[in-house]
Order: sequence, then C-alpha cells, then structure tokens
Amino acid sequence: MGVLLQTKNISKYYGGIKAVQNIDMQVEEGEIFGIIGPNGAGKTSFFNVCTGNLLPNGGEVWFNGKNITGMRPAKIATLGVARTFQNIQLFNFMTVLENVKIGFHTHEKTNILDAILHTKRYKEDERLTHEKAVNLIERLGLAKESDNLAGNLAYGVQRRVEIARALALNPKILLLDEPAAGMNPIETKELSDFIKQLRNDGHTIIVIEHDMKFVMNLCDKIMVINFGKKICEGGPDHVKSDKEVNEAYFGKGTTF
Amino acid sequence: MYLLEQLINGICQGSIYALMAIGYAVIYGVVGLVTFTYGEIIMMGSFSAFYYFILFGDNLFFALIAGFITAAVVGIVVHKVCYQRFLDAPRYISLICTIGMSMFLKNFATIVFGSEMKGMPAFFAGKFIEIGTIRVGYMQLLIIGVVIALSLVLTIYLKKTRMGMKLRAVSQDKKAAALVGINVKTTTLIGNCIGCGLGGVAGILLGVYYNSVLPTMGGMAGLKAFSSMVLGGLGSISGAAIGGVLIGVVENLGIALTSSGLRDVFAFLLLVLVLVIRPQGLFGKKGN
Amino acid sequence: MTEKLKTFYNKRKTIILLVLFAMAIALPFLIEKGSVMSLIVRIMFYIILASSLNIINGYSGQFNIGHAGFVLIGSYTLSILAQLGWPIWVLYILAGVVTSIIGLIIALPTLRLRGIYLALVTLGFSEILRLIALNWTGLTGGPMGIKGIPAPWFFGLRSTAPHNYYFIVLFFVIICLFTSYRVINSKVGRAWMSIREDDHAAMSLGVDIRKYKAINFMFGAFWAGVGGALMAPFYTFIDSSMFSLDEGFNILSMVIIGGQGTLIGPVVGSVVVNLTTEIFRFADEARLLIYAIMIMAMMWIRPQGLAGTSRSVIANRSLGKERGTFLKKLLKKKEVK
Amino acid sequence: MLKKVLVIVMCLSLLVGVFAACGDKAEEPGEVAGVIKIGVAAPITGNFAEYGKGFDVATQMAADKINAAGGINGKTLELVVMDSKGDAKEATDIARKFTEDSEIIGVVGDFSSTCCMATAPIYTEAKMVQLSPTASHPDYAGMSEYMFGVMGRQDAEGPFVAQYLAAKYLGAEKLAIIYLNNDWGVSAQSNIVKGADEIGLDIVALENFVDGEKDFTATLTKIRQTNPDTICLVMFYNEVSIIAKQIAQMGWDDVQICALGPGTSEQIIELGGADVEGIATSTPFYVTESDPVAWAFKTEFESKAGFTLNVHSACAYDAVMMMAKAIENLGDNASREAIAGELASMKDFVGITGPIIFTADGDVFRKYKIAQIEDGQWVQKTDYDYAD
Repeated sequence: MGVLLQTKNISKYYGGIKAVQNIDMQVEEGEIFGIIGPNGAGKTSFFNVCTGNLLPNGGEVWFNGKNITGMRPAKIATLGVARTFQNIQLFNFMTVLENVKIGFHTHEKTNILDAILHTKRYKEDERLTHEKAVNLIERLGLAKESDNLAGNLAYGVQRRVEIARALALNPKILLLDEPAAGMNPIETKELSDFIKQLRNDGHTIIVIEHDMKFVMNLCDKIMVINFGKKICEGGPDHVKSDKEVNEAYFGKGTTF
Repeated sequence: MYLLEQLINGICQGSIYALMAIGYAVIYGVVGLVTFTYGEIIMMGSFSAFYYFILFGDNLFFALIAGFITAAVVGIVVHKVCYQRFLDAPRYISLICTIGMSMFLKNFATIVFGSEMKGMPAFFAGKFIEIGTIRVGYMQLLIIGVVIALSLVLTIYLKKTRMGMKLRAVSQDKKAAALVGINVKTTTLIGNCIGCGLGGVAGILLGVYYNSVLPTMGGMAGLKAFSSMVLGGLGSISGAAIGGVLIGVVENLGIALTSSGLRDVFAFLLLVLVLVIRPQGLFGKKGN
Repeated sequence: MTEKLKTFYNKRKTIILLVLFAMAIALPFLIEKGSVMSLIVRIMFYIILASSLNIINGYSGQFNIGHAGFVLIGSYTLSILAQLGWPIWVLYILAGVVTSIIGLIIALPTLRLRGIYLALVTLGFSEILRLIALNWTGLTGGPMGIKGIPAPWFFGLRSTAPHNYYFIVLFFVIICLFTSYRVINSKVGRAWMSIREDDHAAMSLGVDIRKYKAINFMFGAFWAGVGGALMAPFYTFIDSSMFSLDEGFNILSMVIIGGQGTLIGPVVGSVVVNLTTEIFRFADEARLLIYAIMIMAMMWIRPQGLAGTSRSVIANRSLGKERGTFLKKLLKKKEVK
Repeated sequence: MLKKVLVIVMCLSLLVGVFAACGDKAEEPGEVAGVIKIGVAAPITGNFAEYGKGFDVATQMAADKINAAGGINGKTLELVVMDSKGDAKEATDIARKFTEDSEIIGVVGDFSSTCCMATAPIYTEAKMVQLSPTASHPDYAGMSEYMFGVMGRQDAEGPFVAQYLAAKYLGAEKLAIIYLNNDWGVSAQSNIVKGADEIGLDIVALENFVDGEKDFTATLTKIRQTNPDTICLVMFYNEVSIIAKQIAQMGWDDVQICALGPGTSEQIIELGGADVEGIATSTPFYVTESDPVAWAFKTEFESKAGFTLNVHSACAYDAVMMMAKAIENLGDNASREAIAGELASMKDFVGITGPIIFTADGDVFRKYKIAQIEDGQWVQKTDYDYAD
C-alpha cells in the first residue's frame, strides 16, 4: 500500500487571511481519511487546493507519484481524482442519468464528427456509457429516479447522485466535502455504510466533516485543522484523546 | 502639440461619455441588471429639455431638473416593466425586455416627437478659454465640471447618507439587505430612478452640446455608456467616469493617427483588449 | 401541454418527421405567390441563424449578443469568393469554415470571460467587423457593398426565385437541425450542458471547459456563417448596413421568444417573429411599436419562450449570479427539513 | 390559467393574421376599372424614418394633386405604400409583393441604394420600373433598363462642386473634404476629387465618418493641420450644422465652407444659427417665392409633414409626378414594360427639382445652382448656366 495523495507544506492566503498554512498530509491507498475542524478552519480551501480549484500560495500536491500542483481541475480529474461539493453542485436541469453520464466524460472518445456521423466510435461510446451509467445508478439504488431532473430530488438522494457522478470517473481517490451535512441520523448511518462499501470496492476516500461522531466511526485516519493549521493527525482514538483538539472543538476544560 | 490638442479633444468628448456612464453605473450597481434602454432614457431626457425650452424659455438649470424628473419617471416605468419582476430570474430575460423597451421608446419618440433632427438653444455661445491654440468652450467646461461634481457627490451620497448606505447594501447583496430590514423593492426602484435621472441630465447636455436631438440618438449613446462602465469596472462610479474619458481619448488619438471612420473600432478594440487582459475592468474588484 | 406534445412526438417520431418533411417538400408547389415564398425563405434563414445562436447561448450558457458579426463573415466570404468565380456550393461550406475559424479566434482570448463581459466583447467584435467591412473598400466594396452575387446552379436552374432557392435553404436547415440534434445528444453536447449548468462541477468531472467552450463557439459560428452565406445569393446584394447590432438583437429575440436551450425553440421563434412583423404591416409606423410590446409581453407571460420548458429557463445562468427560482425552491426545501 | 388563455389568444390572433395577410392578396387579378396603382416602398420605421416620412407625405401629395386635376386619363391614381424599414430583406419581400400584384403598374422607391440594389433583379424579372427618388449608387440605375434614379448621379455634381462652387465661386486653392461613408458619399467624394484633379485644385485632406457621428472635433483638428482654405462637406443637413458649429467653436474663422448634399435645407439655418452663415452649396433646385408652384408645394408639405422640405422628399414628389405623366402619355397602352420605355424617352418633364431627363442608364444628369446663406437666409447666387 503506497501513498496515493500527498501534500507538502501547502499554504493558501486570501489577502492577509491565512486560510491554510503549511499543511502536510499523506493519504494511503485504500484508507478512509477524515479531515475535521470547526467551521472556517480552512478545510474546504485545502480541499480545493488538492483538486486544483485553487492555486496554493506555497507547497506542492503529489498524486500517485506525480506533481499535480497548478494543474487544471479537469486535468487532475482525468488522472483519477473525483470530488463532491459542500453545497451539492448537480446539473439541476438534467436528469439523473444525464448527470451520471457526464461523469463518464473522460472515458468517452467521441469527437464532434463522430457525433454527427454516428461512427462506430460514437455508437460504442454511447452504448458503453449508457450501460455503465445504468449499472452505476442501480448499484447506488437510484434506479427509480433515473429519469427525474436532478434538481427535483430530495436532499439525501441528491448527495447520492453527486457521489454516483463522481464514481463514474472511476477515480483512484474520492474526495467528499461534508457528505453528511443536512442529513438525518438514519440517512447519515446509511451514508456511512455506503462509504465503507466503497472502500471495500477499492476506492480511497477523503471525507471532510465537522460531525465528529460520523468521522470517528468511519475513518481510519483523521487530520484536524484549526485556523488553517494542522493541529493533530492519527487514528480516531488518538484524535479523541488529543488535548488541543478538544480545546479547539469544545473550548477549554471539556473532554470527550 | 498636435497630439496634445487631440488629447484635449479626447478628454472633452470623453467627459460626455463619462457623464452618460455615471448614470449607467448607478443603475447597474443597484439593480444589478444590464439594460439596453439607457440610451433611450438619454433620448427622453433630451426631448424633455427640448420641449421645456419651447414652453418655458431658455433656462438650462431648470431644464436639467425637468430632464432629471422626466427621465426618472420613465425610469419608474422601465423598472416596473423590465426589472422588478425579473430581479431573481436569469438575467437574459430582463435584458430582452429592455431591448423591447428600447425599441418601444425609440418608435414612440419617432411617432410622437417626429423623426427629424431638432436643435437646442445655445448656451455660453462663443465663450471659451484658450489653452495654447486650443479653445475649450464653456459648455465643455460645464460638462467636465458636472462629471467631476457628480462623481464626488454620488460617492459621498453613497458613503455617508442613510439612503446611500441602503443603496450600497442592496447593490452588494439583495438577500442580505432584505434580512437586515431594507426594503429591497423600493431601494432598487430609487436607485434606478437616480441612475435614469442622471441619464436624462446627460441627455440634455449631450443635446445642447451637439445641438441635436433625435429619436435615434440613444443607440450609440447607450452603447458608449455601457462600454465606459464595463471598462471602468462594474458598478464603480469614478471607474465609469474614468472609463468614459479613456474611451474618448483613445478614439480621438486613433482618429488623429488613422482615419475618422475608424472611431468606433478604436473604442471597441480598447474595450476588448482591456477585458481580455483584465476581465473585471480597470477599477473593478476581482471575483465579481 | 408541452409534456403531452412531447410524449406524442416520442411515440410517433418517424411518422411525424416524415410527414413534416413531405409537407416541407410540397410547400412550394402549394404556394403560388413568390412574396409568400420569399417570406418563408427569410424565415428559414433565421431558423439557421437563431439555431446557431441557440447552440452558443442556449446549450453552453455563454452569452453572445453580437451574432450579426458571424453572419457578416459568412456573407462576405461567399460574396467575395463568388466574385472570383469559386463554385457557390463549395462556398456555402467554406464560408461556414472561415466563420468558425474567426469564431475560434474570438473565443480563444475570451474563454475566461463570462456573462456580461463576454456579452460586451461579442458585441464589440460584431461592431468592429462591421466597421472593417465598411472601411476596407478594396476587399468588401466598403459602402458600395457587393452586387450581382450569383446564385448556384440547381438542377439546371440558376435562379434566385424563391421557389427554387427554397430547396437549397431547406437542405441546409435540415442539415443544421440534424447535426445540432446529433451533437447535442452526444458526449460533446452533454459537456456543453454541464458547463451551462455548473462549470465548477463540470471541471471536477474532467470536462475541459476551455476546449468545449471553444468547440461550442466554433460550431455555432459555423452555422451562422452558412446562414449568412445562404442569404447573399438570394438577395444578390450585400453591404455592411445589413449586419448592424440591431440585426444581432433581432436574432437574439427570436431565440429567446422561441425558447433557448431547446432545438425547436429557435424554429418557433423565427417563424413567430417574422410572421408578426409581417402581419402588423397594416399598422404602418406603429409596426415596431407593436413588436416591441409583444417582446415585453412575452417575457412577462412566458419567459422560457414559446417552445421552452422549465428546463431551458435556467439555460443562461452564467449571466446571473442568482440561481433564479430554482435556488428559491432549493432553499425552501432545506427549510422544510 | 390566465397565462394559458393569453398564450392561446396570442397564437390564434397570429393565425388569423396569417390568413388575413395571405387572404387579402388572393383576389382576382386584373385591372379594376378607373384605378391605377403605383407602389411606394419607403423606410417609414427604422433609422431612416425621417426620410421615409417625407416620402410618405410627398408621394401622397402628388397623388392628391393628380386626382384633384382629374386623375390620369380619367382614372384615379392610388398609392400602395409599404414600409421597408430600410432593411434589404424586407425590401425584397415588398418588391415581390408589388410585382405579384398585377394592378400595380410601377414602383416609386426605395430610399437607400442598399434596398434598391437588392430589389433590382426582382423588378427586372417582372419588367417593372423601380423609380427611386434618392438611390445614388453609381451602379444602381445601370443594373437594368427598368431601374431609374431621380436624384441625379454624382458624376455631374461632384465636378461642379470642385470646379465651379469651390474653385470658381469661392476661389479655393486648397480643399479639404469630409464625407459621409456610404455609397452616396463615396461616389460624390470621388467625383469631387476627379473634378479637382482636372483643374489642378489641391486636395489637402480627405476624411470620412460613419453615419450617426456627432463629434467632429478630432477630424477637424486633424484637417486644420493641413491648412485648407475651403472645406467641402459631403453630407446631409444635420451633420453640416453640427460641423459648422464645431468649426466656429474651434475659432477657426479663416476657412470657407461649402456643402454638397443638403441643398438649400432650411434646417441648416434653423439648427446652425449664426455658425452656418456664409456656407455655400450646390443645389439642383431652389424654391423661392418667385416660383409659385414650387412655393405652394413647399408650404403645403411643411404643414402636412411638420418639418421643412428636403431635397429627398421633393424628389419623391417628382418621381410620382413623372411616372404619372408617363402613364398618361401612354394612354391605353400603359403597361409595366411600356413605362420604362416612356420614362427613358421623356424629354420634357420639369418637376419641382428642375428638368429631369434620363441618360441611357436611367440616371439624371442635373444642372446645379449655387446658393449661399446670407443674414440667416438662403440666397441664390448663380443660375443653371453658371457652368456653361
């Protein structure tokens, strides 16, 4: 099991505000890695640097033995990094099936001429994409929503569609930004099981959350960020007992 | 020396663009929608002054007030028809609506006011100051003065007064403004009226300066105002003014060096270049 | 109502299309009057132009309001080369190719611009192109325009009579709609729509936004060029005044009145707009007044366009920061929870 | 619900309109006894509406006058006016409508050369005369034997302006030209240059502008560098008054202004006031009180149109009169085709704008007078024989 995603000394500033400061992170293949921290700690900024949506002010991001710092998000996605967004960014006016089909974008080889002439390549692509998309939708239990507009779905279902869309990329690593936000306990439990299932299927997963319980139950390894700095890293038990973490999260004097 | 002369010509002409752009900047800032009716607002202001002069005699100051009021009233109509309903909708809807409104006002003016060019009374005729061999007329000085005064007064108004504060709040975030108890509907309406009123004033000075009032005068005027504002940076009042002057200068220097027929080519080339290099405009904030 | 129509269409797709095609072929034999045919041909020009603009505005959510510039390139390319004796049939396509290259040249530096900025840049380019056409007398005839543009040979006929030219235009209308349909229902079309809906999400899925925006511009420009090229031999004379900004706005209103983001929308739009201006001819000087009122009424009653479904309302989101009614709905949903 | 009803009503009204539009033309072809129809195509809306309005009023006046005098050979003259918006595409549709309406025997219009040249092939195919009051593109009238232009080509006026107005009358030695960049302006300008070259008049500056321009200071500053003693303005009344004003404002008083295009437009004086004093112009016609027919026309036009008479409207009036005369001359032989021949061979027509005799192409070579503004009024300075 090698290191899949690694950041070296990453910093990101907005004007004078230091959103992320010198964060090192190593995510190994096959693990579920949690990033936690209070609101505004810089989790999402850090995430966006990893996926190329933001350029870091300093430091490097390595993925699968390749320096991906400064690459465009689309390129990084092609290498096998998929993500979801904190505030669900589905293609609202497209159906669930179409949403998932776009996930297969990087696997299709059709160009505009193929599309116009309906060449072999187009037909092959469309057939495969359709098959795979339908499979994926079934696997995620979304079959009956397949032809509904993504925007009309219930919140929890939208989360799942977003994950399905990301999975369509067949990514080596999947980054989930607050997947449990706005879910009720039952949905959260389902999600947790689902993520574990994904790991068993061979995906490496990074999860951002501020729901401690969710993370503690799910992750193999956890990194805690506060005010843009890494304050702790380790297994759930290690993090639970860390004094600094408890202070950051619950104020001084409280313990878990 | 020759280029200096052309530079001064450019500043004078640019000040007219600036005058028009200020009103546009207020409208865009507060309402947050692109409008293609602004040129016709300018035209309506111009016509209102034309009739004011006929009915009540040649008093420029009162004509400006009348023009401001007329344009603001037209602004209310435009607001009710083209903006209010579409504030939350995709912007192209109100944009098309303003194209329709512009067509309506232009044809309305052609039918009611007549299609031929009309003149304005002359003010400060034959009065000028001389800089070297160049004469700058009082009218030009008045326009430059009005531009500077308006930029200052508007900036102070927006920064210091209660209403100004509300306008700025609405321009930054309508939802947040509504949450803190600002009546967004009325505030955008007032902002639009102020912007349109300024457009009316610009129209009058434009009509008097060039001595021409036409139903079709709005098209190019509105376009130049729009371009000046975007060049300066969206919603920035002094930016819009500077953008206007800049376009004027570039156009006139372009004419000096090549041919007069290429005037608008220079204006739009400048615009395209600036936007390509600096998409937020010269003085706009990034991430807008 | 639209939903019912849609299911009806899907059920009997082949038959409906065949009937439509047969009607289109029969049309010139049923209509005797050249003036009516000429109006129909004009409508069909605008179907191509509006469809091409719809590709750009409706499908990838970019905002082009200077479409007349592309039409100009197409028209002039054909007219200039036709003067040199190039075969017209080849020139129809070549004009499209040249226009799409110009489209690429315009698109490349403006790929990172969005919404109002892109709108203004396209408008600026359109005006620049028109002024160049007006001033470059050696190439374009300048204000004198180009006259005597020949029509192509067509089954032994060389005539710009609308009854004959109709078939040429019909051919291109069908090809235009057909190719658009195929492209939209492919990887490329899905990528365009994903950009329109949410460019960040599209990026995260590996969609190369710049590339697909550029392709989108080129495809739209290609058909605008073909449309422009088709017009030149029919009117036999062109000059720069035919490609003013108003012309661009005109095409834009057709797209939006018809409903952007749908294939049929621009078709409906050009039919309705051209018929209306023709019908209100009796109103004399008030003609455009009525047209203007109609545009505004349309935006009040049916902002998604006559043929538009709610899907296309949002089609041009990049122009607005707000997510429109949809966001409201979303917010409400969250509150309920 | 309301929306649906509205949509349905809109669609229905559209459909009704379509049938109405198609239906009213489906009448039986053939001549209605006692009526002669002439088509008039003019830009009644759009950017040239100003001129279209003038066309509308002037042509109607001509028809009224003819009918008041008993019509054409006892038949009533009826005008079918259609709005082309100045758009070549609409103009061709109108042309097709006119040619298909067998009652319409000839057409007066359109205003712009763009429209006229786009419609020329259609009229030619139908062997129908298009008598344009104003189209002055040098190639227009030559496009076919059915195309005629009343305004007159610039081949004659250009050299006249250079050689007689500028050089002889004003004594110019260094001439600067500012011209409107359209087909008319360009051909006028090139003919002035040609005329100037013939007599060795020095052209020191040649500048153009796009229609709608209002600020000429940059152009004027540029021209002033070249020290011309005379500026020739090739444009219409609105720009002439604006330029005169800006020249005065620059304090440039050692330059003489002459103009080609506006004729003796009253609007120049109205708009320009003291600044236009001394402007000299060539004009094919000059309406004075000494010419009662023309003067009556002028007063009537102005009361009907609400603005002062311009040369375009006068030409439109003459165009209708001329076509009526051709039809009258032909008597019972009047047909579309015959009108062309009759117009081409007509040698004795004198209209408001002076005698009109077509060349082989179908153009008019006019003779010109020189008029100048003195004390806020146009004063005729030379008569038609100045160039002889």
